[in-house]
Amino acid sequence: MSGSDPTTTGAAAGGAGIPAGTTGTDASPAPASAGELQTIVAARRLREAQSVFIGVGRPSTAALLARIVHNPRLVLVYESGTIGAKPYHVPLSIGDGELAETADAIVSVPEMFNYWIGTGRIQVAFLGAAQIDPHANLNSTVIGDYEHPRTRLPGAGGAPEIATGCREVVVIAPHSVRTFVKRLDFVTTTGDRTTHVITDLGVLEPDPDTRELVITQIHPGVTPEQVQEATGWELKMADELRVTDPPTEAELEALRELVAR
Amino acid sequence: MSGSDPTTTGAAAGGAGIPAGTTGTDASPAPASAGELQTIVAARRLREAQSVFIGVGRPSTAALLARIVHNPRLVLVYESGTIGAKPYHVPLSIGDGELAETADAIVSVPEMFNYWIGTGRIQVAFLGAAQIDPHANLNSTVIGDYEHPRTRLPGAGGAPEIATGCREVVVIAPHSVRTFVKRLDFVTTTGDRTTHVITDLGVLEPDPDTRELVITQIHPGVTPEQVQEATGWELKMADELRVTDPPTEAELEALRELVAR
Amino acid sequence: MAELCSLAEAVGELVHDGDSVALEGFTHLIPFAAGHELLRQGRCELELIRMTPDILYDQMIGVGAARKLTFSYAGNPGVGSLHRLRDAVEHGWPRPIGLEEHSHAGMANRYAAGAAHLPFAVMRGYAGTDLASHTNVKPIACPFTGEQLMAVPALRPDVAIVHAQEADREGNVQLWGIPGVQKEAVLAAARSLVTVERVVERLEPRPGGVVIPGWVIDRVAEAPGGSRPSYSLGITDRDNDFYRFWDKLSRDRDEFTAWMEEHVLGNGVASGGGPECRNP
Amino acid sequence: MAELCSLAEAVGELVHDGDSVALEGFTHLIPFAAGHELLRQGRCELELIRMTPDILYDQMIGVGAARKLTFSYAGNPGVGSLHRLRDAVEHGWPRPIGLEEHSHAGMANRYAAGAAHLPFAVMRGYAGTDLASHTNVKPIACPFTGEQLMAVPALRPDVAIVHAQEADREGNVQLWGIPGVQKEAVLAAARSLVTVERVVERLEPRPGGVVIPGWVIDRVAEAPGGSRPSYSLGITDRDNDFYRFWDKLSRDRDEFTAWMEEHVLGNGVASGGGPECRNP
Repeated sequence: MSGSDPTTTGAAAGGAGIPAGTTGTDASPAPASAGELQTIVAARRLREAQSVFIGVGRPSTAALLARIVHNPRLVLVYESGTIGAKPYHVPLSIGDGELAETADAIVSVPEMFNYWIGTGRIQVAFLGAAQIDPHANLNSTVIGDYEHPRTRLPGAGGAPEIATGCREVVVIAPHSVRTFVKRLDFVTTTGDRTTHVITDLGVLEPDPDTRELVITQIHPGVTPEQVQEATGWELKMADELRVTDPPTEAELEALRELVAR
Repeated sequence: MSGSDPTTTGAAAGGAGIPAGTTGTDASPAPASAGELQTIVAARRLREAQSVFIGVGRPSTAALLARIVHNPRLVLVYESGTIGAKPYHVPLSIGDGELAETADAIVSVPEMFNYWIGTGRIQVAFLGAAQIDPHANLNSTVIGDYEHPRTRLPGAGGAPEIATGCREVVVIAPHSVRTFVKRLDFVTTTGDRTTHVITDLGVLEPDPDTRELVITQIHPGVTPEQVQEATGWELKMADELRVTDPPTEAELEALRELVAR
Repeated sequence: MAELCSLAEAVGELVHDGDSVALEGFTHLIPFAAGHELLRQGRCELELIRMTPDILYDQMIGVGAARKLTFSYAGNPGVGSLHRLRDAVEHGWPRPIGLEEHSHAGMANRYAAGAAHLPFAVMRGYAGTDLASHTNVKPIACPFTGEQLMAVPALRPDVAIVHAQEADREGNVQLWGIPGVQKEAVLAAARSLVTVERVVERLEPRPGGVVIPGWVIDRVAEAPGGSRPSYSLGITDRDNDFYRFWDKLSRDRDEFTAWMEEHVLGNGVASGGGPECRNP
Repeated sequence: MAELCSLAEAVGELVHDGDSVALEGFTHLIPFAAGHELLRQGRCELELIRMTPDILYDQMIGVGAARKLTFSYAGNPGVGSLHRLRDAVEHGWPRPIGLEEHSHAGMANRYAAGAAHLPFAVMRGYAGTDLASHTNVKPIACPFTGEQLMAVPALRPDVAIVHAQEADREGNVQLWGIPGVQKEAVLAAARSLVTVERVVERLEPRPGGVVIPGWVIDRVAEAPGGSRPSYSLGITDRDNDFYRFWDKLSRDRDEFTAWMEEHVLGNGVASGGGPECRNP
């Protein structure tokens, strides 16, 4: 559960949202929502991955989608101790029975963190957060003062050690000034290993030198101005701002079929 | 294996030895050998015990005998990770298949030492050694100088932490000046928790104040002089030196039946 | 040696006001029935300990039974916030609650150290976070390499309560599926209670089975359905609808109070298993 | 991702002269076939690591393949001494050997720290013994309670080799029965080889089954009977007679050498499984 964004965990795959990107043929289904596109873009990041650490919600949906469309050998690891889970349904919790029943191995939680997460064995981690700052540090603890919080969030969960233990971190977060803030109210998780931040508007990557997030890719139909407006600091743009490849029919159909299961 | 005396492990239950103690009836079988008596006396120490940690050889035989004659609920724990093993045969090694097949639970070796042995959960530990000193410290590492040993012994095994982790330690050792030495060549294991040393001649217990071993009990037919002669230091005798109850028919029969299996 | 007795007896004998109590369970096998029994017996001033406090702790905190929560992730898994916990933390209703929070890795290592009866554990973690300055951890250097790591203090709850699928008549317990930190919690605690779906003549070894011998458990109590709306793999299913229902119901103090009175606290009806505990 | 290949290929690719190699197995599942293959390929100057070196290491040390032994109990389980090891330590034959010795608890914690990629582990142990001053451990104080404990350095072998009952074609491995420290050894090592009794289409989950996923293993090689005279629970039995036979044979240098030449080193005959390896 810590591996997921508390603000997205309710909606398994994005559900409603502004349409963004289409498959462009007459026979095509309804255009992808922004949430669907975000999930599809996240799944693409797992094309070459050997293993991924995921929480519930969009990360889980993206990883399942990747197994269907791109990478059937992808190993899914959940902090509940299930290694190599192959759930047919998108799980509601990270401890659903289907994860245990389909896993290659199940280990205790201490073993999961000590032998598996902390050691760099897992290649990619998907994380969410309530707040993210320009260096991809994350807050999932409190909004406001720690002692007298305006909003008490669920807390760290596995995130701090997932973010330092897995080889690369991909953050999946909704793009808004509420989430993309200049200064975190609380640093729950550091952004040192973050390689991509995938939002419903585009993709950010850290500058190799400064480690500050740069928008490198925007989704079809999104403007750079929209992205800046949804970001709580002056966002750096890549020299060559790519446009996200629109979802293929295969991706969109597989995603919708997956969510409908 | 660390829990057993390397000098006794070859003989499962004592085998040959001077006769000592009889059951005293005409119909009785051959009188108990000193080794058999030692095993029987060790088994009696487990009458009230809930759990015992054992190595192979005489300790294992004694614990199995105790389960048959005195204490069917006694929990046997071996360092191989088998908890609640109920072997029918006296095992040759601490990792025999029968231990795994009859155990209530099997755990990894790290778990065995960290969660079970180190915590005082196991009530009694049976240990052996090549040398024992007046404070029940044990040597199972080397005879002679460490760098240039006269005899290289197997080493510590689990003994150091078994001796500090279990609630009480019972040492089972052959009584001879080779074993009962004034000064150890190497302190492998400390004697702080030792409550009894059971030999083929009698039983020693630490003085409550000085912690020095005192002979408190001798086996039938053994003289105090014999005990002193077999001990490498001036041995203190208890004011009231008890004589070991001779083996009952039930004990001796059960032991012989067990060893013959 | 574990004594088999009723849930009411077990809770009555083992748990005292003011105790630190770990009702563990990692999504799977959450001991709802035992937690509800604790509330019915009016236990209060508790320090509640759990890696993943969820609806059960939301209920216990919502009725004011807890003085403190020690945890690493307090959410309604897959759904959202724990509204009763938030109300206690944000507005002190029905009473303020102290928080001690860690990461999952920290809590897991704290339990493991507790199970080993060691005073602390060493890990790589908390580095660069604000957690380190808001909780009880201390830097420690490797005496061999000089590397800076983090020490976390052992967890040694007064009482651990976990749920499992089966026990035999000697009190040996077997659980399977996601094992969480339940074994560690039992071994770390001064006293322990395991509630089980059923008592069987003999534990049949199973794939993934984790056996906790009866001689390290204080009480075993039969509580069929005792993990609902969580689940006991192979016996009951997770009631995902209830988790979603709770998100709505628990937003309102009065609705929460009325629901608890009717379904948990009133007239001693066993909860967790019965239809009372389900989404109406 | 584990690559399935022959034992000879696996050993040839993974093990180099001078490596630290842990051929683990706690009485059960000792990788005899792999150790013999290592000797046939002439690997030398090895640091051999194992909690319980037994006959296999006695053989490897007896032919002079090891420069160092890191261990906690070096005996012939249930029988007595390792005569080849003693000859090497006491008389330097066929070459002197360095020793680094620990207690079992120390070695187990060293492996666990290695599997967690931590530089050290903390334990209560070695106190009052002469071991502490003859090996590599350091006192460490609990930063919370001040209690003095012992730190042991992590074990990170160059290569871990273990034996298991089964693997599937993806290289996922399952072993059952006494699990020892095999999982820790594989996870602690830079490279790893698992030999298995058989390759199956699909791993059937079993009681007590420990699964090591193929993606953390480098090579898997089929070696039926590869743990003999040790055993693979459910498939082969422990050859206790051979352990007793070894006690006699290994006392004499010439008899040992002739036996090794005939049964292990000569003409590439796979040992461990065949009748060659049994008490004649």
